Amino acid sequence: MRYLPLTDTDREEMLAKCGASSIDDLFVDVPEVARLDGPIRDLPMHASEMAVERHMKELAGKNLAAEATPFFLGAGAYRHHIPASVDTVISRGEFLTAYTPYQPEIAQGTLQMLFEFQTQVARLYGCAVANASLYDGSTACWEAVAMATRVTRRNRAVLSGSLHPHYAQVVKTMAQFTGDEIATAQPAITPEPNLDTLTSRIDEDTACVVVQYPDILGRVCDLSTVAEAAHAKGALLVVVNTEPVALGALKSPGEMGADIVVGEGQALGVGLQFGGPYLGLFAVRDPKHVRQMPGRLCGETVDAEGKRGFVLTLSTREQHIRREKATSNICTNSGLCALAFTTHMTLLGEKGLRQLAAENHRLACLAADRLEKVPGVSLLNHAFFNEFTVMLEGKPAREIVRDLADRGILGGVSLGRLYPGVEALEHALLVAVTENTTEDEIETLASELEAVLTQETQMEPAQ
Amino acid sequence: MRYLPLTDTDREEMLAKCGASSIDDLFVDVPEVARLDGPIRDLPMHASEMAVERHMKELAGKNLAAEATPFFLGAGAYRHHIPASVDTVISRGEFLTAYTPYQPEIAQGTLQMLFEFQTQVARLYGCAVANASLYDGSTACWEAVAMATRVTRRNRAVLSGSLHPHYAQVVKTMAQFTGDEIATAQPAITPEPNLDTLTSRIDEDTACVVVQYPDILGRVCDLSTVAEAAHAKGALLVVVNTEPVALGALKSPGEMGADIVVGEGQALGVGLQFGGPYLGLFAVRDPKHVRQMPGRLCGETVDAEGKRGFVLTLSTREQHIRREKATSNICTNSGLCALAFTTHMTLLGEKGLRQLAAENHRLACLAADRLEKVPGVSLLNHAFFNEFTVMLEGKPAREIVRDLADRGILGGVSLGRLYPGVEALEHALLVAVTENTTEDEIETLASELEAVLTQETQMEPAQ
Amino acid sequence: MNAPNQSGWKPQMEVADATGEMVTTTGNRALMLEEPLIFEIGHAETTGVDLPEVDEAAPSRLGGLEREEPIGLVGLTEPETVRHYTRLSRQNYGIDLGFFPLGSCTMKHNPRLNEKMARLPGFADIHPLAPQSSVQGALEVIYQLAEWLKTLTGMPAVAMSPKAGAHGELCGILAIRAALTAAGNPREVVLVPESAHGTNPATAAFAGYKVENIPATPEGRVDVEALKARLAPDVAAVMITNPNTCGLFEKDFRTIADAVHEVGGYVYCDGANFNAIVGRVRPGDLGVDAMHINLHKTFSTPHGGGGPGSGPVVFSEALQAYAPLPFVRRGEDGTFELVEEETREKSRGQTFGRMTAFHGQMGMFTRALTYMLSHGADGLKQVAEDAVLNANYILRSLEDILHAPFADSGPCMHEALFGDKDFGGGLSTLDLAKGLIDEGYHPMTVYFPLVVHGAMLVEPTETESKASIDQFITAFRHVTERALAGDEALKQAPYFAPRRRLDETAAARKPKLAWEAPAE
Amino acid sequence: MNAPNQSGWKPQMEVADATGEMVTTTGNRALMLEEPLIFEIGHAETTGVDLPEVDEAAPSRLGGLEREEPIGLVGLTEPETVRHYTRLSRQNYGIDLGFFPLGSCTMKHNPRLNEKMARLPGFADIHPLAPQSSVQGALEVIYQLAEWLKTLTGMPAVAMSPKAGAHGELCGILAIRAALTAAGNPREVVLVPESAHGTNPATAAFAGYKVENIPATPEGRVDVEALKARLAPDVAAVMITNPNTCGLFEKDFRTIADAVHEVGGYVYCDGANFNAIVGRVRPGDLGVDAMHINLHKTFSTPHGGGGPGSGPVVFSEALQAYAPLPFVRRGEDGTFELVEEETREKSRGQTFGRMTAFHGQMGMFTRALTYMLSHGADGLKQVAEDAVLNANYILRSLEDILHAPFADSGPCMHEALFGDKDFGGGLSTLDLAKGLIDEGYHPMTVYFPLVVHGAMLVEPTETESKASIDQFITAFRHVTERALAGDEALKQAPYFAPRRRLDETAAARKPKLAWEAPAE
Ligand SMILES: Cc1ncc(COP(=O)(O)O)c(C=O)c1O
Ligand SMILES: Cc1ncc(COP(=O)(O)O)c(C=O)c1O
Repeated sequence: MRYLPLTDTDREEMLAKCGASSIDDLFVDVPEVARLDGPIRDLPMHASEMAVERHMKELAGKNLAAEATPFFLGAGAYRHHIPASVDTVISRGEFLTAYTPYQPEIAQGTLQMLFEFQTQVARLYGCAVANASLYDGSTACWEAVAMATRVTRRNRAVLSGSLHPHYAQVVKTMAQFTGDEIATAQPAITPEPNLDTLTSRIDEDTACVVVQYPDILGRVCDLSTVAEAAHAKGALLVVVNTEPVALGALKSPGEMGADIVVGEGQALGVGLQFGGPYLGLFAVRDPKHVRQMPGRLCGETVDAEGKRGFVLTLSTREQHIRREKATSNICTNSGLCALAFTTHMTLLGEKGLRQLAAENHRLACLAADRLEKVPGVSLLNHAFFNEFTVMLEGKPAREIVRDLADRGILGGVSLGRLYPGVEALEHALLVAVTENTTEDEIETLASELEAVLTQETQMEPAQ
Repeated sequence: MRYLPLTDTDREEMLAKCGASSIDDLFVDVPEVARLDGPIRDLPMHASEMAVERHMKELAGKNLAAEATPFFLGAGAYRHHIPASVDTVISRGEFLTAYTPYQPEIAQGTLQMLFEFQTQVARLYGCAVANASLYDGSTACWEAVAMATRVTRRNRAVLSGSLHPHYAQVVKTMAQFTGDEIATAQPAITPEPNLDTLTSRIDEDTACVVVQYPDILGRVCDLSTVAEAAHAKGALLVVVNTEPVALGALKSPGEMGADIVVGEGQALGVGLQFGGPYLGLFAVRDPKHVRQMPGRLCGETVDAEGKRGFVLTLSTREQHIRREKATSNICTNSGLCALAFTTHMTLLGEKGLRQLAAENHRLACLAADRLEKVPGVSLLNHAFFNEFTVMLEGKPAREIVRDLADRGILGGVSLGRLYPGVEALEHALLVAVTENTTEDEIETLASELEAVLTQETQMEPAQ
Repeated sequence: MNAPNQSGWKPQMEVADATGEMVTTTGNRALMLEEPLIFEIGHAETTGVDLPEVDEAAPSRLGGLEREEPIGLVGLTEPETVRHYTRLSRQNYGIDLGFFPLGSCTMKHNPRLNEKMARLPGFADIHPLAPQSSVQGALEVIYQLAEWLKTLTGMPAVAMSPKAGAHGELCGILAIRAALTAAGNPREVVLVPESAHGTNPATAAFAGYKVENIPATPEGRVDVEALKARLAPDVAAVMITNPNTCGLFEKDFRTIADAVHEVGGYVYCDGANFNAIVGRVRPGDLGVDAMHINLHKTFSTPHGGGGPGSGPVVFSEALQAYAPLPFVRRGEDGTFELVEEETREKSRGQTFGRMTAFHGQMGMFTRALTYMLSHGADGLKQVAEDAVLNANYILRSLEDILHAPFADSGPCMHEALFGDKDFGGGLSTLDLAKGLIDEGYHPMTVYFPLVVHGAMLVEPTETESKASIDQFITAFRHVTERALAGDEALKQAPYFAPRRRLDETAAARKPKLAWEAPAE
Repeated sequence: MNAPNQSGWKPQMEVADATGEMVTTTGNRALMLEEPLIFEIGHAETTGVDLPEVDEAAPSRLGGLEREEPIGLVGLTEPETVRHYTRLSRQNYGIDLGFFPLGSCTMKHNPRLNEKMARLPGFADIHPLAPQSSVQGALEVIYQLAEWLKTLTGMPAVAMSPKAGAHGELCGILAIRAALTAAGNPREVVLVPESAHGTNPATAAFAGYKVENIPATPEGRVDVEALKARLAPDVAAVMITNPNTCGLFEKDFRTIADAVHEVGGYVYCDGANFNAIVGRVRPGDLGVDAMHINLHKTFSTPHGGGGPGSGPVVFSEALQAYAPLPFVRRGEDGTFELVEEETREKSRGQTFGRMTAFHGQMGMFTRALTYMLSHGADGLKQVAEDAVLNANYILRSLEDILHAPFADSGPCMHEALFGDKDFGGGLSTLDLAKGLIDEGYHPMTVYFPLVVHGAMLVEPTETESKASIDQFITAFRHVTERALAGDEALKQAPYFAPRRRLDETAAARKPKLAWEAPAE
């Protein structure tokens, strides 16, 4: 076994040292009922690297990689170009095979990286403090709601209808057990989100109002009024962002008065990976809320010789110290994804991020204009960043998406898949465009979409 | 420019420090005639990583990767499975971006690795000492001849007819300028190499006789008699090996009396890479010849505190000290390929190497037996390791190879390509089999070969 | 900003080395290199990418929300970036460097084939919402891995989406709560041993339960009688770690499980220590209702300095129906289907909901499946046996000089537990740990579990050679002797690490959690 | 062999640290780790691969040549292997760690995109003798790179197969010799400046020529008058490095070239220093007949601890026909053809032969082409300018305290040359170099070129930031002051490296070039 260094002689010598005559002697405490004689049946035996590689490549070969096709999917996961050096960095054994930095004297690499990461995230979000990462955007969203209930001692959260439905699902799932009350709504198919209906739902029992920016339909609008409305009622504004690149062009949530800003960091450094591992970002605008934050925090300090160094700090918030009184039960977070994110962000810098955002927006505008020209297609958004919603005549968007896939094009996300059973959204298609998208691919999408829309309806095999 | 850290402000400040008003002031010594005004014309301007990656992937896409097809090519380059951890090791920045270990105190990593490499190569070849690598097998072959002439003070080398033709070419090319005389011959298409004719060519002026083992036709035979014949005439025996894996099953050249053993190390750790970079191996059986060896040597010593350490040694043989009197003009060698080789060899170990060799031989025997059953195909070799020669009826082998390629099979190397214009070899096909070859692929080759041989001859497009 | 840097950081910093001698002007010590923060060497104008200049005139449809203020980010070119992170990495300890016996964390070797497979575009470059027909291979990976986990645990169902162990715990407790609620009463209490990992009580509390401690016996196991005595209709579940955090197998697990079931409660098993029994014992045979598996422990997906992890949860018949969405089903025609809200009606009608966006840690799934295929049923059994053998070898090689509270409780499982009894000169577990750092080791887990004074939890895993463990034992004995002898010097350790002991109190007193440009 | 290891190597080794204090029992110093030889920890029976057991009964067709004796190899499992080489790597200095101003070696950053592209199966997993129809993309890479090299140098032809610079030199001289031979007389002498790199005279001698030195002027350039005086019909060629190894541009290169051509000789230019002028000057405009280009310098293919390199050679009209095989030609139909012996008749009828098996360093070609496409014509020009600017900045920042023999010869090119004049206390260039190691730097090239006493050749390259260079200057000044002051401590440097100064004399006196098991 290529991964197991003990030789049979080693095993004999070591068993002897343990006063055991066979390995079974070390498992005596396992009750009879639970002992297995040989290796578990119905499972294959060990295999060579060559054989395993063949098997895995065969499975990988059954997937249509984004790089191999015109690609317009978004809805909370975006495909950006990741510089080659990012993988060089996260592949360094000292980062890859380290644990949570519990021994800071030999974990300064991870700790300084996290300190830089926290600073980048805080600045991107327009906040004072960011933590060292959570699992992903959706769980970060729930942690924000939970934190808001702790801060305000209220237990009602108002979710905007245009919050990513998976995120809303996660919040509702958690809340049903904590007894928190979650007020949700369906997204209204309007060119601009209707903030008045949202603010009107805020009352004296409201701990927080949760708004996505840009929202699930790709719409962007100024949230200052929501912040004011929330603050007026003593509630917090939680802003959710699923596309960090957008904040290289758009005003930050912090600037608009958000109290807690959470989001998905996958777009930078991490990649698509079929949905995980991703990167939960979590920041607060006001430092006074720091002690209510979930997750790890890295802080600056000095060592016995007065040299600057970094440590995990404020651990009294955490489960390993506070146990049932912890601000969250999270332990392992998304360390390596944070490293990928911060490395990519360092390569971009202020200049690169703004250029990247501009290029994304330029191509998205191009795509929106072009698709609008397709008969049967109308653009919903007034404003957007790199993702927008188009309404399709005729067949439901979910079938159109399948038709396009059959033509080797991943043309977008049908809102019908995200909102099963919601009539109003059946014909809405969410189209995302990044720097990875070529103008040719936009043209291809437009023409193929036209072809699909005009071909007479026919039943498609179930997805 | 993502690779150029200087900012414009930096440049201004630095030019000032140099008392230069513009960068041109620093190029004043370039004569007018040779000054270019702007960037060189007819070349593209700088491009983003994304754009360059697209371009290169397009080029890569125009090649048929071995992993994607039944593959039977050898003739001096063999496709073995390379464990994933080999790439992890050679990608370590401290190895990848280091230079030749001129400052041993901060190059112990490279130096100890080389010491281990030299030991592995020496033992594999059955020799006392191996050097720290040369460019590749063919140049190592010439260095061996040159060394033999220095040792024996004779200038005639006898090359076996079944030495790889590229190797023979390289030796002849070099010799035509050094005034050394190279006696060559064509390979005789016989089940076994005729050693008598070879030994009969050795005389009192012969510095060395050069034999390949296994030879270009995949044949193996005991070279002890050649060693004796050579030694009897005061000549050295140089044995060339192009498949190190073979020595996990076959007696070593050293055991058979070879004085200098050279070879190609590509088969372990390095991969195919369309022919380069490869790894030249060079070893001598008798330590007394060490001071006549070409290339770098790593040796053990101690530091000022008595700790064991390693350094480059016996440099007085080398160009940077000896200049025109050096044993070779080589400077940069194949360091990183040596690291890949030694890492792979460490993963194999004595046990793994022997298993690997056995598996190669098992599959090769299988293939030989199967191909012999194909009408119009006859096996030449009596003995072989993982490569053998088959004679094909009808069309020349070169056309058969193309026909097979058109069917998506890389069926072997036609000796006609290696020996243009040699009638006798026109119908010989060299077939290599490794652990990477599946029994299905062998079956495919057999059946497709049968199909090709039986289909009536038709003109093929020139290769 | 084009100043050499934004902070006035000076590239040189006179610093003496550990022994106060041999000053270098850079603060570097040969290959032990200092590295400033990116904000001290980067510029707002510098970038490591080549993208088109921003065209201010270009049409904008941002709804007038252009970001005008500087964001406050800095960039580095690629050469500076690679060097910055490489230098930082060299201030880190990882499994690749040496022995990393961090108890309860299973720091085993991370096979490089797994990394290679996870990077295949067919896995790394596919979108979670891509049409299912275009990602059949990915769904098959999830399906195959799920089958492995069910077979290895002897449980009928598994939820793949939890993102780490603690998330898995939540998933399990939520399923239990859902089942109890469906039965009419969620109940109030979850029983947790004192020795439990912090995530257990934190999870139970997060799920709205009151946490009560289960006492332990002197031999380091759950006090079955005390537990039985407490069992009542208000008890929703017990959360027990098995093998437990004292490194012992809970002999009476089955008895406990039966008792809990008798009062209508459920048994949650913390599977963080599954590595000790994988391939040898199926938790399903012990009466477990729900158990999370840390793929980043037992199945070797890399820890990455704190994550990502992956914490699938296996379920018993009783809880199966309440498992969260999504999950993968194989159709009659052999195609794979992702069951989401959209298709929920098809099954898991009573699902308690969704743990996360999308479908879980795919990148970890590919690695874990590669690991399982490489080891096979026989290899995994060997994994458990070698892990347990290594731990017992360490226990028996140190018990003569180091207090081993449960050494007489029979063989340990995959970790050996010690305490700091008899240390001289006011030295503590922390001092011993720092002494090990100088010797070239990552210390074991310290001060956990809480039930042992100055606890030291040593988990060697199966991927260490005997030579490696022998050297560790020699070093550990050496430092232990210094600790017993009250060697003052140990108080100052580590001496050779990139940093001496760091002031954690100062860090917490006035937290500096983000970089700020020093005032001019 | 199943003994813990074959050598009785003990895992612990009591060693004091640099200052003689703070002994660790392992010899490790926290992250600075000791590592034994594989032969001291490996076993003949251990392997890191899973292959079928050898079936002794299997049919063998090895002609009775089975290898019976033990080979003497040892194996390690993957965890041990990864750790062994990772620990060794940490005893190395590389560009990724810090500034590496090794003169004449152009240690610039190695872009990671290049590594990624070279690993694409379409490039890495193709056979050199595959049917040409199946490797058109590979042939196109060679063709495109050749076009870039010809355009950048302004030369009509290029030989791609040479494996490194020295191999390229040989290729160039052989072409010259072939041309002269064809013209009736190969001639006897090659003229080489004293300042030339050792490979130049070695190459000329290897090609059967007598080597004569060309004297240099006090300002560090070729003495044109002396050279002209020596030119005669027996001179086959001159080999001149430009920019030269003193870091200066040979102003009169064109004049020299004309003079050499007048007597029927050829001009070989050592292009190792092309980085200083790439994109700004075309050697073709200077009268060069042949020049090698180190792709592993100017075009950033990694040095890898000593190679591999790649040394294509560009040729003038006069030599074109003698270039070696093989080469790539583009057909009318746009397909690419590899011209080998087989097809030689088609052209290069007078080729002098073949430098190597197969077609050269493909793995380096893909990297170099990626590098060129990334930089483009504008980027390459900037490369030369920044490299030259950095070098001059260093020259002008140090000339006040360090002897700079050619500081008055005008601006330097891409490297700055210093000497050890005025060092106190018998200290030398070597001591200063070792002092720099403690400061965290790889020293510059020392004692080359030979024309300057205690030469120190500093080549920063363009991929260093000003902050990086400023810190280096500070450190360099600091150590220089110590050297001038005759600081005794410098004689013992380095103090913090994995090893103190190594005894090279002992190593050469009785060479130990392979490991041997210690006698029992
Ligand atoms: C016993 C135990 N339970 C639960 C956990 C939590 O797992 P995770 O860190 O993956 O959330 C851990 C991990 O440290 C653990 O050791
Ligand atoms: C001036 C000069 N010429 C020639 C060479 C030889 O090049 P290579 O090492 O690639 O053989 C070098 C490399 O060190 C050099 O610096």
